[in-house]
Amino acid sequence: MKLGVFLSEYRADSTILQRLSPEKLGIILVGNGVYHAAIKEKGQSSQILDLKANFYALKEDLETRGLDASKLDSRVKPLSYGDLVDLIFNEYEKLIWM
Amino acid sequence: MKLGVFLSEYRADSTILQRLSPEKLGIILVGNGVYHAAIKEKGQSSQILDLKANFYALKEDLETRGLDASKLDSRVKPLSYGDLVDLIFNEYEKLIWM
Amino acid sequence: MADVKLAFIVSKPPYKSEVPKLGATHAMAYQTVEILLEEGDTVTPVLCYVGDGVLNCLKGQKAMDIYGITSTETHLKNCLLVDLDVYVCKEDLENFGIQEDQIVDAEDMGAEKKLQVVPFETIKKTVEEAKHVLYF
Amino acid sequence: MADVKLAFIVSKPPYKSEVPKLGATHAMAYQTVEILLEEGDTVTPVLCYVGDGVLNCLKGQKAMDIYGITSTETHLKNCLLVDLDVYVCKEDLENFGIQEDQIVDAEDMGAEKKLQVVPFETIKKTVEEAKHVLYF
Amino acid sequence: MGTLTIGLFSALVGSMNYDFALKLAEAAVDKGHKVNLWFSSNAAGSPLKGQKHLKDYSHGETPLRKLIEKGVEVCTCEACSLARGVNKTNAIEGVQWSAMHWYLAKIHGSDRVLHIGGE
Amino acid sequence: MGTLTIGLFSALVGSMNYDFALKLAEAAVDKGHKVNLWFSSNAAGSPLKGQKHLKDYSHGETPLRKLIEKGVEVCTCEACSLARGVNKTNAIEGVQWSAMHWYLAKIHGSDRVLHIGGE
Repeated sequence: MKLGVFLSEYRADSTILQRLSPEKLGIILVGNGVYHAAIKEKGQSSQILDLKANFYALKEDLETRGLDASKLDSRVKPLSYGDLVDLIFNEYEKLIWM
Repeated sequence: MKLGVFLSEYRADSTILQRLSPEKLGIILVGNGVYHAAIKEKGQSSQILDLKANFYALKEDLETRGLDASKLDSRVKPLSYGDLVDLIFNEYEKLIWM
Repeated sequence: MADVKLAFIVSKPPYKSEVPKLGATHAMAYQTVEILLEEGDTVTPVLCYVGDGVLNCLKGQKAMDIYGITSTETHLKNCLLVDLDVYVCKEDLENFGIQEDQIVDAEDMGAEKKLQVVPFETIKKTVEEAKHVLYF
Repeated sequence: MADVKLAFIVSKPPYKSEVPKLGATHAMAYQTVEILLEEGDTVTPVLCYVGDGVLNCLKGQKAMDIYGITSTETHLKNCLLVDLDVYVCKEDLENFGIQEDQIVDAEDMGAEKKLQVVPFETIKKTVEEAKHVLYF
Repeated sequence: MGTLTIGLFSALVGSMNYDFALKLAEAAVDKGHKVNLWFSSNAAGSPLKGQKHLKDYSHGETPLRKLIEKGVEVCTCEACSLARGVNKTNAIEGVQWSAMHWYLAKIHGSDRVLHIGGE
Repeated sequence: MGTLTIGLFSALVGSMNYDFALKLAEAAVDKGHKVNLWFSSNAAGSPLKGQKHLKDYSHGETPLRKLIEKGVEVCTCEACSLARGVNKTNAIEGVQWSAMHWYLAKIHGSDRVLHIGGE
């Protein structure tokens, strides 16, 4: 299963993702989910980034929040709305918004 | 400080309450906050109930959710909307909804 | 002519948000969708309660008496009456110590169908077999 | 003739909810409240950012360019321009590794007032001294 | 008898915070207290009149009109309502229209304030 | 080129999920895809016409009309809208009115479905 997950919150319960353990998992950080890509707490990156997945963060939502798209955690790839459309149609068959 | 806190969610970050540590703290469980009074996880009561506080749960919101107001954790006192009005005016000076 | 399988996953407790209720009502709509589809096309949703979502399934909800709105329990009964498959995650029920006799049934309305308490593995398989997932 | 002190506590990050923004705009309204009060009566809010709420204070927010809506940064600048006391919790900024030069100022608009980075103890005292608390 | 001001930020339908606020206001008025009710954020969409009372949904119009009759002062944030398409011509009669300072002024004269800021 | 159906449950103003959904719909249409947009829950309050465009608030009416012009099919849950006081006479023209099966029927014919159930 190729599952694309939109994570739109900073404090979200994402245990369902480990439980579903899809073969291919893409985590697309949007809305306040983008803090996972750009903010550390006590020097530690978000645990979300430890999941076995491809990570993306919406540039527009980073910039809205004063976060620098060029200074993300190295595991996260910034993308635009246009890139997101291609990602949805080309890489992932099922989508979840959480 | 006499602080009355309305807790309306089941998964809420309530660390602010420990940080504020008021002399008198009342925690009024309303909405989905009432699960703290009636539901255990892995046999354990909610950690909220370990705070040094007086606990109340709104009967109407318990019954709405199929929870039995007569089977609450012994630390929690069920009350009605009418009781709540008296509590607000007589027991607590400042109110927080979270 | 095709059947499209959908997984509806409800993960939030009832009432604090309209969303869990709408999981049930949107799934129920499968019953009338044929009027908008080509001959022979169908949609088959499976409604799955996981995590805190299993709290939707407690019986005895008095939302109508108290707040004048249809309870989530009534929506679940209606799901059973229209023969929808409704799964409730066994492990999550156990986590809350909820027994099977505490969850909604529609026996009083003459439904034979029941909520099906299933291991998460079954819900995972439902998601894998579905063409689309709707996460409530 | 009385002054009523209010503590506005913003604990949520910006944009995922309108609520944190409304903390700033409601606090700012103290400036015009006298038209509705008796002579000599005043309201004095202190706007406090704690927990994830300190993320509201990051500068460089491009909400207007991208989504066409006023940024939380702009609202904060307006608060400083109307001489409101705005506290940002020191411990919570440190938790996120946010430096003082990364938080909003209104120097470009000629404001002398700045966001005040204070220990939580100061915010606690603000809550204790306030007559009412508004938790956003 | 005291004065309670409730600030409500939640939408008419959804979280049931709206139902809570209206029930609390009624309980307080019935005990002889004075109640003020301020709508901002998504609650500012709720003064729209002509709400159809369907049993699957929380309903605001009827209880709100009843509260106003009982002397509860209800006011909506004008800008918040206008942005949502609600204006004086399509709104429930008796709801007041003002800016955020109305809320602060009512708070000034209140014994208790319950600010329901959740969405 | 594919078909994307977006189900949107969030209010016009607040979470910015609404802004996200409209921007994603536009980006998909501009790349030649077919897009369907379903409003339920608090999004069903958003077809109300006459929204004043104030810069402090998310605005839906203008971008929504533009999407409809570009061929996006937009439909609101009739019961959800009526409960909120929005009906065919005060709604934005071009928005369709139907029951929840509209959404399921569109999903049947879609390559991708993004169900934005958050509030």
